[in-house]
Amino acid sequence: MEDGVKKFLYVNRKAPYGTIYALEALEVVLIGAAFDQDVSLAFLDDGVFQLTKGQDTKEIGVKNFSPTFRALGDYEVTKLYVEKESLDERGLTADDLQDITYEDEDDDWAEKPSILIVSRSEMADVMAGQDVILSF
Amino acid sequence: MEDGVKKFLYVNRKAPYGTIYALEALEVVLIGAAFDQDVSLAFLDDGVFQLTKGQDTKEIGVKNFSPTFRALGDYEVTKLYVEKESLDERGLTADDLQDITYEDEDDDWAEKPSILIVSRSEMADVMAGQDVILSF
Amino acid sequence: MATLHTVNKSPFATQSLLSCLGHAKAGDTVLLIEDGVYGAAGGTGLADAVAGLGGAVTLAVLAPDLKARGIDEGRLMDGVKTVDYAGFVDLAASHDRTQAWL
Amino acid sequence: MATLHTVNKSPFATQSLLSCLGHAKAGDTVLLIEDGVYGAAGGTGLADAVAGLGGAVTLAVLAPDLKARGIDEGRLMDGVKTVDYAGFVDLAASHDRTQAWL
Amino acid sequence: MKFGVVVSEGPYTHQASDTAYHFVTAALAAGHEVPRVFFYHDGVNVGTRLSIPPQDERNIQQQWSALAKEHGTDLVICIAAAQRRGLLDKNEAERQGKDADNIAEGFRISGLGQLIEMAIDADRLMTFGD
Amino acid sequence: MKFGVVVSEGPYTHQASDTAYHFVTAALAAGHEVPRVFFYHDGVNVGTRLSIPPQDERNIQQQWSALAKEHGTDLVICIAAAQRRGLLDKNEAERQGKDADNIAEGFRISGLGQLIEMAIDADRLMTFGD
Repeated sequence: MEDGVKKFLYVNRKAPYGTIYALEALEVVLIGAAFDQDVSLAFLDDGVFQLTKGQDTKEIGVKNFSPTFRALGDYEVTKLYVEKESLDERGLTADDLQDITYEDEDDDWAEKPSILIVSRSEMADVMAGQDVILSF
Repeated sequence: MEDGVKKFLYVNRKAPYGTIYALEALEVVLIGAAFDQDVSLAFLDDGVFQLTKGQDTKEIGVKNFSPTFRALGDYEVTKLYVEKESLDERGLTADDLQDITYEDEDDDWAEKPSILIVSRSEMADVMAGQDVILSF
Repeated sequence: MATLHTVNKSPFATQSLLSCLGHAKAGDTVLLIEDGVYGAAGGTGLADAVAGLGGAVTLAVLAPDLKARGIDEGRLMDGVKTVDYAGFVDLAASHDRTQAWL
Repeated sequence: MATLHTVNKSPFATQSLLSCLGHAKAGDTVLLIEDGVYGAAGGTGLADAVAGLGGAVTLAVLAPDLKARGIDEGRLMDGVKTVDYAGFVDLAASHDRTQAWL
Repeated sequence: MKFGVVVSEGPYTHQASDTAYHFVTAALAAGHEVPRVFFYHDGVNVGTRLSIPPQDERNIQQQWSALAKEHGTDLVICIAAAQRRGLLDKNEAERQGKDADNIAEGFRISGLGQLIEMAIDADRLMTFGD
Repeated sequence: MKFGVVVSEGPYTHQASDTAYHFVTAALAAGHEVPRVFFYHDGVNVGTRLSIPPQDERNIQQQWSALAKEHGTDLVICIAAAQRRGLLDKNEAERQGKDADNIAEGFRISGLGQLIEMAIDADRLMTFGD
């Protein structure tokens, strides 16, 4: 922790819509972005389902919050770690996920991907490098 | 279904105390006993943990409802089907469960065991023979 | 005398689908709803286990829950039927009893 | 820089314990609480998977939750530590961070 | 055909009460009867009139209250489950010395016997939970 | 050492709020500080004063209210989570045109920023949920 900035990791392990945890986690991330901490999001186990493309919730009558992930860059939330083994086990590839990008202010506002596909062992390293872990 | 009597099965698949489902299922069974239906209980998966001996909840500050299972005979609830495969997978045997008995009014009030250990396939037959299945 | 089983949990998170399939009988239907719909997709480690019971037990999935989660119907395992809420009602009416695997 | 992991679900019902063990690092402690305590008993199909990680990761279990569920301490796998609520607090204080596997 | 319906999880947190609502709506549209819905466990929380969901989300309590009004469906909240969780009607609040109540229009609080009666009376029993 | 605590499931239904309570009690007994407990998701339901658990069960709300009174712990209920689920204080009820409120003594309703502040301020963050 440097200069009072803590490393925050939001851990998402649950599928969207069946329960509210994914949506209410995102609400914390959006509020938390105002606090100038070092923020990362982790998606593993069923949490990877939160990021799939083409979600259409009209018929279940529940709000589709998946577009909000694409807005995270505007809140300077730019590190979304997604576990490769979790994708594999679920028959998913990176192509099944939404394109989520941010504009890098340190690189002439170049558009860069926010999603970082990592191995389980790299995910364990990401987790072990945090000051605060919020679990949903 | 004969003479308006339905076969009711209460299905218990969850462990006690971590969640309230086991306790609130038992509350339904006790009320339901007054309705003169043909009642059975099924314990499978983590539901078999509800019946273990020696539960002592003092330190977690939650009410120990396991003695209530032994009172079910007084409510004429005498068929508690317990799945053998579920016990095996959890390293349990019938000896790890409470003694639950009833007095058989059709056999000179002889004391008989209420717990019937059945195989998975027999449990499937029990389920398939019901009119109403209440899941907890 | 067939049963309509409903499963509403992801098979990657809980054991409910496996337990349900272990107790379903020939002629029964297993309907995947809510987070249960993830169990209907092919190409996963689970697909084999589910397919292994094929034939005798019909597998169905609630389409509104599939769409909500962005699962294309083309990804479903062979033989999985899709229904809408009206079809869910029809299944409940056409089976003799319903069992929810909560 | 070690982590205290908490797992509160039965390993027979959900994948939380397996996922936790797959992410725990040498020096970490995994504390089983609530329905998670069922994961600490020996003689089950799971015991091997848990024991396989032994050594590098310490496994601990909350004794009040064990007693509530009627699990005799004699049934615990070798090497599992028992703690009470005060011991839980000590573990949280002596590790650098806590991660709940909900 | 006559359906009995049990809702055993709370609103918003679990999808159960939504799925139950869509099922009941479809059953009624198909000409079936749904004389009663029984709210148990956290399902009792569906019946609070104090919820204020965001404008862009469905109002689950109001959906059920409107359905009861239109179709005469009896929405029963289990009293034992409700007392633990803080769901009260006016009578119960007075009887228990509580200074407020929170039950919504179209819902009523009653005992578990109503669940058993519903299961006896119905051709099919549906359970929506967690 | 300073602990921050999150409770994310409702009372009675899940053991989470009980475990959190025992943890906080033990932490305070060991001389640690617990300045704040944040109630999120269904955890907000811990803070209703309308619950009436059976005589032979613990009263979870009263346990927390007593703890707050004795130790000055700040019990914060998330406003967004509370609105969905029907937890209100007097001010919010008036502002929203609701005719009743149900929050218990010792609890207050505030925003998610209080969770982030707690996490920044605490040496360790504990989460009790489902």
